[in-house]
Parts: sequence; C-alpha cells; structure tokens
Amino acid sequence: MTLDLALQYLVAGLTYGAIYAVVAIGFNIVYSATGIINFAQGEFVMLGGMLAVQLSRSMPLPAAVALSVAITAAVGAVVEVAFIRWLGKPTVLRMVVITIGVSILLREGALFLWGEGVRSLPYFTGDEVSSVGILGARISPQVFWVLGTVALIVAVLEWFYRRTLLGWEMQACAANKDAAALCGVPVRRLVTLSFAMAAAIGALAGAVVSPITYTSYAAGGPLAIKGFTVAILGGLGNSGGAVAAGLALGVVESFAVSVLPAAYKDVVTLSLLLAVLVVRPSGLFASGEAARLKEF
Amino acid sequence: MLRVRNLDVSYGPVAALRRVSLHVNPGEIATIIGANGAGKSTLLRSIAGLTPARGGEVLFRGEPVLGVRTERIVARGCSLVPEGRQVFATLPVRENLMIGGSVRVRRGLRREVEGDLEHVYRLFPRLQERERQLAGTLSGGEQQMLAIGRALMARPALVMLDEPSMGLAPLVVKDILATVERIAAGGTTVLLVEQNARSALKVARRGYVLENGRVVLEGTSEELLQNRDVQRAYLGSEVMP
Amino acid sequence: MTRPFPVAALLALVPALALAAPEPIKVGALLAVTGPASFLGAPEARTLEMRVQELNARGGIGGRPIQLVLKDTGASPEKAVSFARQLIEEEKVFAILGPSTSGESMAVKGLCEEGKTLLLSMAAAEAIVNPVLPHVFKVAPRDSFAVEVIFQRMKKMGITRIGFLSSNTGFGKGGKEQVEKLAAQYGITLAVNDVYDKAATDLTAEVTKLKAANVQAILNWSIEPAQSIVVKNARQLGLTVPIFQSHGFANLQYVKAAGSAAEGVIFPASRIVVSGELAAGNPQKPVVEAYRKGYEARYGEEVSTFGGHAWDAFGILVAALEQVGPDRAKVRAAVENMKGYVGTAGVFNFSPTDHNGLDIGAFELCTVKNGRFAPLGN
Amino acid sequence: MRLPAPARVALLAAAVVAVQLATQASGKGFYLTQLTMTAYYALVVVGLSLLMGYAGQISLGQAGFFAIGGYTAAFVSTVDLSAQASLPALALLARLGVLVARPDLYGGQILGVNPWAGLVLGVSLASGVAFAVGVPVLRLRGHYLAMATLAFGTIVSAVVVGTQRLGAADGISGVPPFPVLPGVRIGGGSADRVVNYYLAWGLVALSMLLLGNLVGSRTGRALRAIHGAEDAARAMGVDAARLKVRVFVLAAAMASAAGVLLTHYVGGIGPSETSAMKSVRYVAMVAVGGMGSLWGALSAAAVLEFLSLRGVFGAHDDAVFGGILLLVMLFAPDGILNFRARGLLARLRGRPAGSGEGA
Repeated sequence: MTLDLALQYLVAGLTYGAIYAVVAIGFNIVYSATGIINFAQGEFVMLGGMLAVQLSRSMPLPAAVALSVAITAAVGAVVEVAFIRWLGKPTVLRMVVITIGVSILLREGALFLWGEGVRSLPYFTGDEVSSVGILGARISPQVFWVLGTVALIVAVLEWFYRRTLLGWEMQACAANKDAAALCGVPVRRLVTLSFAMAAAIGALAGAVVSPITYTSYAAGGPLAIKGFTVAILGGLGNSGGAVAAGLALGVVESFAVSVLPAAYKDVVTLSLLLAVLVVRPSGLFASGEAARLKEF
Repeated sequence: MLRVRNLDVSYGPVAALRRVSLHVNPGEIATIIGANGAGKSTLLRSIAGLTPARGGEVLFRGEPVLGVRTERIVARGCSLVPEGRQVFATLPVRENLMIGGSVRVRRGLRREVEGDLEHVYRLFPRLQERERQLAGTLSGGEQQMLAIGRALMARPALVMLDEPSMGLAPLVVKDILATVERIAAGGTTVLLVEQNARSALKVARRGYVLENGRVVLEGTSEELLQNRDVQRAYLGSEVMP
Repeated sequence: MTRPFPVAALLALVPALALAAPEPIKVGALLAVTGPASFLGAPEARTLEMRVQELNARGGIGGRPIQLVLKDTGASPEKAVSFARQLIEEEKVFAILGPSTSGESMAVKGLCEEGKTLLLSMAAAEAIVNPVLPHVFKVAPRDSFAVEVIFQRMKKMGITRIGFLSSNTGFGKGGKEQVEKLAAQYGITLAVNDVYDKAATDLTAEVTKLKAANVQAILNWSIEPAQSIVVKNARQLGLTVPIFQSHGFANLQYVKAAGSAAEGVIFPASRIVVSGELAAGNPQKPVVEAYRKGYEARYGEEVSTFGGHAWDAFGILVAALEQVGPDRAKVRAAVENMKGYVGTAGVFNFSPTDHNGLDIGAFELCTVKNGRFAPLGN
Repeated sequence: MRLPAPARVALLAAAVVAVQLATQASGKGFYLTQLTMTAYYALVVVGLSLLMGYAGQISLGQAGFFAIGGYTAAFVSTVDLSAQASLPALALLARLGVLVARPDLYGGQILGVNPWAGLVLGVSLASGVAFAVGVPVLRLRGHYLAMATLAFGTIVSAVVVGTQRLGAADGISGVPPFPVLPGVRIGGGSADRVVNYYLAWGLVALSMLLLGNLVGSRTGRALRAIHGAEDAARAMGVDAARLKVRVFVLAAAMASAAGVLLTHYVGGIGPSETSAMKSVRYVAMVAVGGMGSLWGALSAAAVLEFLSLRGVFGAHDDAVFGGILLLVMLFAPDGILNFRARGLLARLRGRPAGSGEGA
C-alpha cells in the first residue's frame, strides 16, 4: 500500500472514529451521572441533524445548528424528566427497556414528521467536490470541521470535569447519589443536565457530520451500537478512553475494508465488542487507580 | 436546634422506627446508642431526607423538614456524615471537600468556601498532605476525616455523624472523637450515633437509647452510664462489633 | 381473542351502511411503506393512493369504485405472507399490487397462484416471473436490462476494467448477480467487487480501494443514500473516471444530496425522470408527464422510477378491468395478452411466456446536467 | 385466581378448541392463519419470559436464535441435491430418510433434506451457539448483558444479510411443507389450516405444561432465588452460573424451534426476522405480560402478535410496540395483569409503592 493510500484510509478512519467517539461520550456523560446506558443516544444525533436541516431553510447555517443543538438538549432534558426522574431507583433491566422504548418513539416520531427521505446540511466550507491535498491524499474540508468539533467537545468536557465544581458534582452524583445529596448537590437537576448535555453533544455531532454522511429518521440506531461499542472498549464513563477507542475502531474498520468484504465490517466490530465484554468488561483503556476504584 | 416528634418509618410492611421523639439543643453533643439494626441509621437518614417517613414531625431550627429534599436540608444547615464514609473515591481529596461546599458556592460564596478549606485542613492536617490524592486511596481513618471535613464545608449548624468509629483502630477512633469535641467547641451542634456506647457517652452530654425502632431510655450521659440496663446491654459488650 | 378488533368491525359496517352504492372492486396492495425498503414502498403507496382517488372521482370502473386495501409489510416476508393470505381469503381482493421487494414477492407468489389471485409485483428480480406462474406478473424491468444498457455503453467507451460496489439490500443483490453474470460477455473485468452496508455513512475507504485498483470506471448498485455518498467520496478523492449508477439513482433526491459531485453521473432510467426532455412524438411522453405533474403537485416531491412501478401496476390492472370487466379469469388472460400498454417504465408487451413484458428499450441512459436529469444521447 | 398449572393448560386447550369452533361456525376460518403464526411467536416469548422473569437475565438477541433455527431449516430444505444423487454418501442418506424427494412449485422433482433433519440441526445449532455465547456472557450483568446479547443478534443479522447463500437481503423462499406425521404437515396450504392451528397451539400447551412443572420444581425455586439475589442464592448452594446458562439455552432452543416451524409454515424467511426490533418486540411482550409470569407472557404474545400480524397497527407497528413497552415499564413494570392503580398513584406522589424494587 502506498503512503497516499494509507493516509487516505487513515483519514477516513479518523472521520468515522471521531463520530463514534462523540456518540460514546454522550453515553458516558449520562452513564456517569446516572449509571444508565441511554439507548436513545443515537436518536439525539439523528435529531440534531434533522432539526438543523429543517431550521437551515429559514435561518443562516450557524443559527440553525445552534438552535438545533438547543432544541435537542431540551428534548434530552424532557426525556429525563418524563421517563426517568420520577421512577426512584429502577432496576437496570427496567431502565434498559425504557430507554429502548424512548429511542423507538423518537425514531418513529422523526419518521412521522420528516418522512423516510434523507437530508443533509450544505458543506460548511466548500462543496461536495472540494478537497484539500495532503501528501497525496484528498480530504474534504468538512472532515476538518468534524475533527475540529470533536476535539473542541473533548477539550471542553475535559475542562468541565477536571476544573469546574459542577463537573466534580456531576462525578459525585455518578459515584454515589445519596452522598452527593448529603453534600448539598442538587442531584436531580444534575441528572437532567447530564441528559441535556449528552443530547446537545450528540446533536452538534449530528449536524456537523450530516454533509458527509446524510441523516434520516433511521440514522440513530446503527450509530448507537457503534457508539456503545466504543464506550465499552474505552471503559464506560471514561471519555478519554472513548476518544482513543473511537479513533482506533474507525481506523481498524477503515483498513479492514481493504482486505475484507465491506458487508462484514460490522461483524468484525461487534465480535470485538463481544470479546471485550467477555474478557475485559472494564474496557481496553481502563487502567490506573481510577479504574480500580470503580465498581463493575 | 433539632426536634423529632413521633417519627414513624417503615420499609414495606416492616416498621423500622416507631413514634420516635428526641431533641438536640444548640451547641451540645447528643448521642444515640443502640444495637445493630435498632434503627439508628434509619433515623438519621430520615432526618436528612434520604428515607421517607410515614408519619411524625421533624423540626430543624423550628421549621419542618420532613419531605424536603436532602440538598435543601443541607442548605438549611443540617449535614449528615453517612455510615461507611462514602467519600467520592475517584475524585481527589480537595475536590471532595469543594463538593461539600457546593451549597455555599451556589450562594455566591466561592471565596469563603476556599477559605473554609484552610479551616478543614487545620482540623485534619493529614488531608492537606494528601490534597491531590484520590479519595479512594486513603486509609479508613483518613476517609472518615475527609467525610467529616466534607460535611463541615457546608458550615452546618448541626452535624449528624453515623458510626464514625466503624471499622477503625481504637487509636484512630480516639482521634476522631477528639475532633468531634473540637467541632462542638467551635459552636457546631453534634448528633452522634454510635454502637460504641462508652466512647459516645464520654464525649456527649445527653443520650438516647434506641431499641427495635423505639426510644427506650433518655438522659444525661452520667445517668445512662450508670443505668443497669445500659451497662448490661451496651457497655459490657463493648468490644463486640 | 377471536373477536375481531373493533376497527375491523367498524370497517365491516361500512359496506353495510353504503348498501345503496355500487359494490366496490377490492384491490389489495402489499407495500414496504416503512422499514428498510421504504425508499420503494413509500412512493409506491402514495402513487396508488393518488390513482385510486382519481379513478374513483371519475366514476371508477363501469360505475364501481376501486377500494384499495393497503398493507404495510415493513419489507418482512412473514408479514407479506400473513397479509397476502388476509387479502386473498378474507378480503377476497381482485388482485394484489406489490410487493415492493424481491424477497417478499418470492414469498407470496406461491400463495397467489394457489389462491388464483393476480399478482403484479413491483420488484426487480427475474426469478419472480421465471419460470412463469399463470397468476404472477411483474412490472419493474429486469435488472439484467439495466446492466446490459450500462455495459453496452462501457464497451462503446472502451472501458474494460471497472470497480463495482453494491449495497447489501435486495436491490443491490439483484444488480450484483446480473453484473457478475454479464460482465464477461461484454469483456469487462471487475477489478473490485465489494458489498457495503446499506446504512453506510461514509464510503471513503471503499472508494480508496477503487482508486488503488486503478479502475477505468466505477459502477454502483444501490437505492439508499449510499449511492450519493459513493459519488461524493469518489470526487473528493480526485477520482475523475466515469461513474455509472443503477436505475436506483433516478431519484432527484439523491442528485440533490450529492450536489455538484453528481454532475456527469451516467445511469439507466425509465423515461419518467426525463419526461420534459422527451421528444414530442414519444408515446410515453403524455403518460409520464401526467404522472409527474399529478404526483409532484400533490406530494411536493419528485417522482421516482419506483413510484412509477405502482403507476404501471395499477394502470395495467385497470386497463384489463375496463377491457373485460371484473371477471378474474378474464382479467388474468387480458393481462397476459396485453400488448402495447404504455407505462412509465416502458411499453409493456405481455405474453404467456413473458410475464414482465418489457424489453431492453425500457431503459434509456441518462446523466446529470446542472442538477437535473437529461438523456445522455450518443 | 391461582390455578394449578395443569388446570391452566386445560383451560388453554379449551380456549384453543373454542376459538377454532367459533371461527368455523362464523365462517372466519382465515383467522387461523395468523393465530397459527402467533402460536410460534408465542413460543419465543414464553421462553424469553422464563429467562427474563425467572432467571432475571435480559436478552436482546432472541431474534438471532429464532433466525438460526429458521435459516437452517430454510437452507437445508431448499437445496436441491438431485444432481449429486448418485454420490454414495447421498444415496446412503437418502436410504436413511435424511434426504427426501419432493415436487417443486413448477412440477419438477427436487432431492432435498428431510425437514426433521433440519429441525434437529437448527435446534442443536442454536442451542450450541447459545451455550457458547451464554457461558461467558451470562457472567455479565445489567447493561453489559443487554448489549452483549444485542451485539450477538446484530452479528447474526449482519451475517445473514452478507451471505449470498442465505439469500442476502431477499431471504430464502420456496421452503416446502414439513410432513410431521402421515397426513399432517406444517405448511401454509389452506387444506392444512385447521391441523396446523391445532399443532401449533398444541405445542404451546405442551410447552406451558413442561415449563409450569419446571417453574414449580426445585430448579424453579432456585431460579427465583437467583433473580432475588444472586449472591444469596449462591450462598444457599445454588449453582447460579450453570442454571442461568441452562435457561438461556432452553430459551434459545425454544426460539429456534419456533423459527424452524414458522419458516416451514410461512414457506420462507427473510432478514427482517433477525432485526434488533424483532428482539425488542419479544422483550416488549414479556414486559406486558409481566416479568416472571409465563401465562402473562403467553397472553401478551397472543394478543399483540395476532393484532400485528393482521396489520391492525398499519405503518405504526414499531411505534405501537415502542409505546407499549414504554408505558408498561413506566407505569406497570410488573406487567399489565399485575397492574394496580393504587401503586401507580403512590408512585405519582413520589413515594415507593408497596415493597418497591431491588436495586
């Protein structure tokens, strides 16, 4: 394989990987605050894209993206308040099933609203055919938007969890709700906030990738499975791990296409997920003190 | 400071507390002693709003707090150091303490809260040494100090301590109880729940004995220490866990 | 649980209430309106709905209105079978239009034969009507015609080495089979022959593979958004070779999605997508223009080849009904012997040995010019 | 009303007969088609109910096991070996009855595999896979288990869609009827309709009888102990891990057997049977019937599957199941049959109702 081809595969892999990572981060935010895997996370990505497309017909692109993120965040908060908040301490089984139900309803709602067609936002810079040449590889400018947005999301989250009291409080909620409440942390509000944040991040990613990947009412499900795979590979709740695992999985998938029939790509990914779940449920990247202190 | 009247709590059909009444006066150390399963933790959790009550009344500084959410109760100045410490294992010591001050940060008192850190570090110098360490890596005694320090960060008027001596070496227990006395001396009211009755009655001025969810005795520490039943039931078997 | 569902009971009342009105002719439809093949089923359902309403407004057939009993199969063969039995045995429909996909069509054709109910499938697979079953017809042109039209052009352009991509759907599979079968005949080598997931969102890696294989042209076979992605990714990678697509590309939605990358893409299509460009004397022109105008005015979206299949299936049935009246055996025979029926997909000439009735002329090679479809010409 | 299991089965049998007579009397015999299909799906749901309700383990991959059974049956019964009939190995198999000749739709002759062999093969394959997947995966709890089983189901789906020999996206059609006994065959022909109805529901009744015994036995009590508190059960000497795997395999075997039989009844199978949504629907039906209630699961499956197969929900089929799932889990997590308004009111007031739930 020549260098330019290898680079081409690498960039393609990083682009998918970045998207997986963002979905995984969404899972992690909610999981960290509540211990719940929100199976509807993929639907937030779909909503972000669909809403942005809808809104961009009546306002400039940046405003449409911003508003779509805000609306999706509100949807996330509503989902938490309507379907989760008042349940007290539900069993994991019940939570799994409820979030699956929510995801089906969001998907069917989108089908009802927008039909079965595919949509996408216009390219933020350039158009469908423009590309930047790097060492012989050709890269669409939108790829830089995607990678840049993901990097920004990761950086902001890192700052949030490491440096802000709100971030610490959120981690406290995740670790022990009672103890957090005893410290005066408004647990319920933070849980709602975590859903809103996860939804907002998913929506932003959904809007930014839509020029490349398109979006439709059914786009959420496959992304959710990939995102969950990445979240597990990286260690649930570990956003740094999610980014590493996401990029790694994207690159592996991308290079896998060069040797395997593309239709079996997902089989490879999911088998990897099963293997990791069985052998090392704490994730590939979970190590060090923090991981040992967590309960699995 | 705190007044509990006829408190009833039950888990499903099983009654955990039956018409419990007690009070804690401002500035004092009061204690509740009783065997494992007598309902001591339930009582404190119920006052703190973690376990819902079926009936009765809890007044904190003259205001009813039953049915109020835990974080609001904390904001009103009533803190609980829970059984088994429950520090945030994956966060460093300093962050644990800052979370303890979050009610005050929310009122715009961030400066003061950072100042309170110094106060806690003076009380527990060990915590300052381990400021950047993850809480989960601390020893049991250090975690207890952290849990108490974290509660103090909210500048409570009343601190309730649930079994602070549990699982700790006798020397460490002595240390912790000495700190409890210092806290009370600083003007904070303390309600101490202990299985270790002798130590508890040594630092407290008044005490209650809880048996099967009922208050069966109350009095000053001296009275309780001299009571035959207390001696037989709680002081003789002190070494037992 | 045997009690009929209240809605069903209510529906049963409708004919009773309308006793005075002439009895409607029931026509069943099995369409994948939702689910993975909704790209096919949804426009088909809308087209049928429109045509039934128009026909009934004009007084139906011999004064009897058509009553459409539409079932959404979600592209599931087991549902198609369940619904087909319902339509045949309970509703006693006169004919069944659909199913949308080949898998479902294969699953229900035996039932229709057994129930002596006319089936007008809208799916592409040749196996639906080959071998011939008396009651089973199909209105979608064969995949092999589309493939041959493309290969003929490639031969003319001197292309011998292509990269072939298809999606893992029934549509992709049908094309793949024909492409593999016919390539050698036209002296074409498949340097790459890859299947991707229908939900794929980026195919850069696959297209990179094509680039590495140094192909002279790209051929892609799918109906999903992926076909726009192939085009975009190829152009972004600086691949300037001609791109051929299947007739699934004949849906302006995908051209819009691919934007300027779609310019110059070559694909076979029925005349429906280039109706404006058709010569005035073309017999199909009035038909496809009528469909296009009616559909686009009503639903605010462009017509596609697939909605056209529903138009044709319905039209063929109505033509036979008008010709011989509502008699099952006669209608079947009328369809089997129908000649020169002008539909959106082409001119149908059925015979006892050909239950598809279309020839290779059903397809015309088209291209994209300034964001619109245009005939490719020579 | 607590009835002993045999009495319930007798009641079921009576209902099955009554329904058939009623449809015959009213000239609505066609209902039996969907009712027969419903019975096979109900088998999947009842097996899953045992796994979810009694062993407390979720599976979002049940459609995968159904598909393993169905695709095995479809594959082996549609291959035509007449070209290779002269091979000695095949001749031997034909003499043993593993291969049988039958006419095809167009009047030709096909040498195919005996459906009995397909049934045995399909169920053993699914059970073997369930064992291989179950042993490692059932050590996981909660979300991890849910996701692992979902991943398994999705792998089956991807393999099916990616494999040309399994018909890829079109699935396999032309599956012949399954001659079970002389004169009795599982297939969709109108003449066989009543027989098929009794066969399918007879199988359901038999399963309920056997499962009822299982649940009432020592194993059943051990299962409930696992559900209550796995550690405590282990302390009592229950080999929780082994028991869970056994139930997992049993549920998979039931799903695959249903897959085999329904595939013969319908005459084919497609990738839609492998979709994650199918698995979710099975979970929904268990939830509606109440976790841990085999009879509840059966009732829910009978009603919902029947309505769905009749197309009552139209284009909103998935949405209906999603909505039902959500409503049941929010307001009646113990199932609709166990729904109590009082509990709901208490919950709405923010107080735990009754004994509440375990963590």
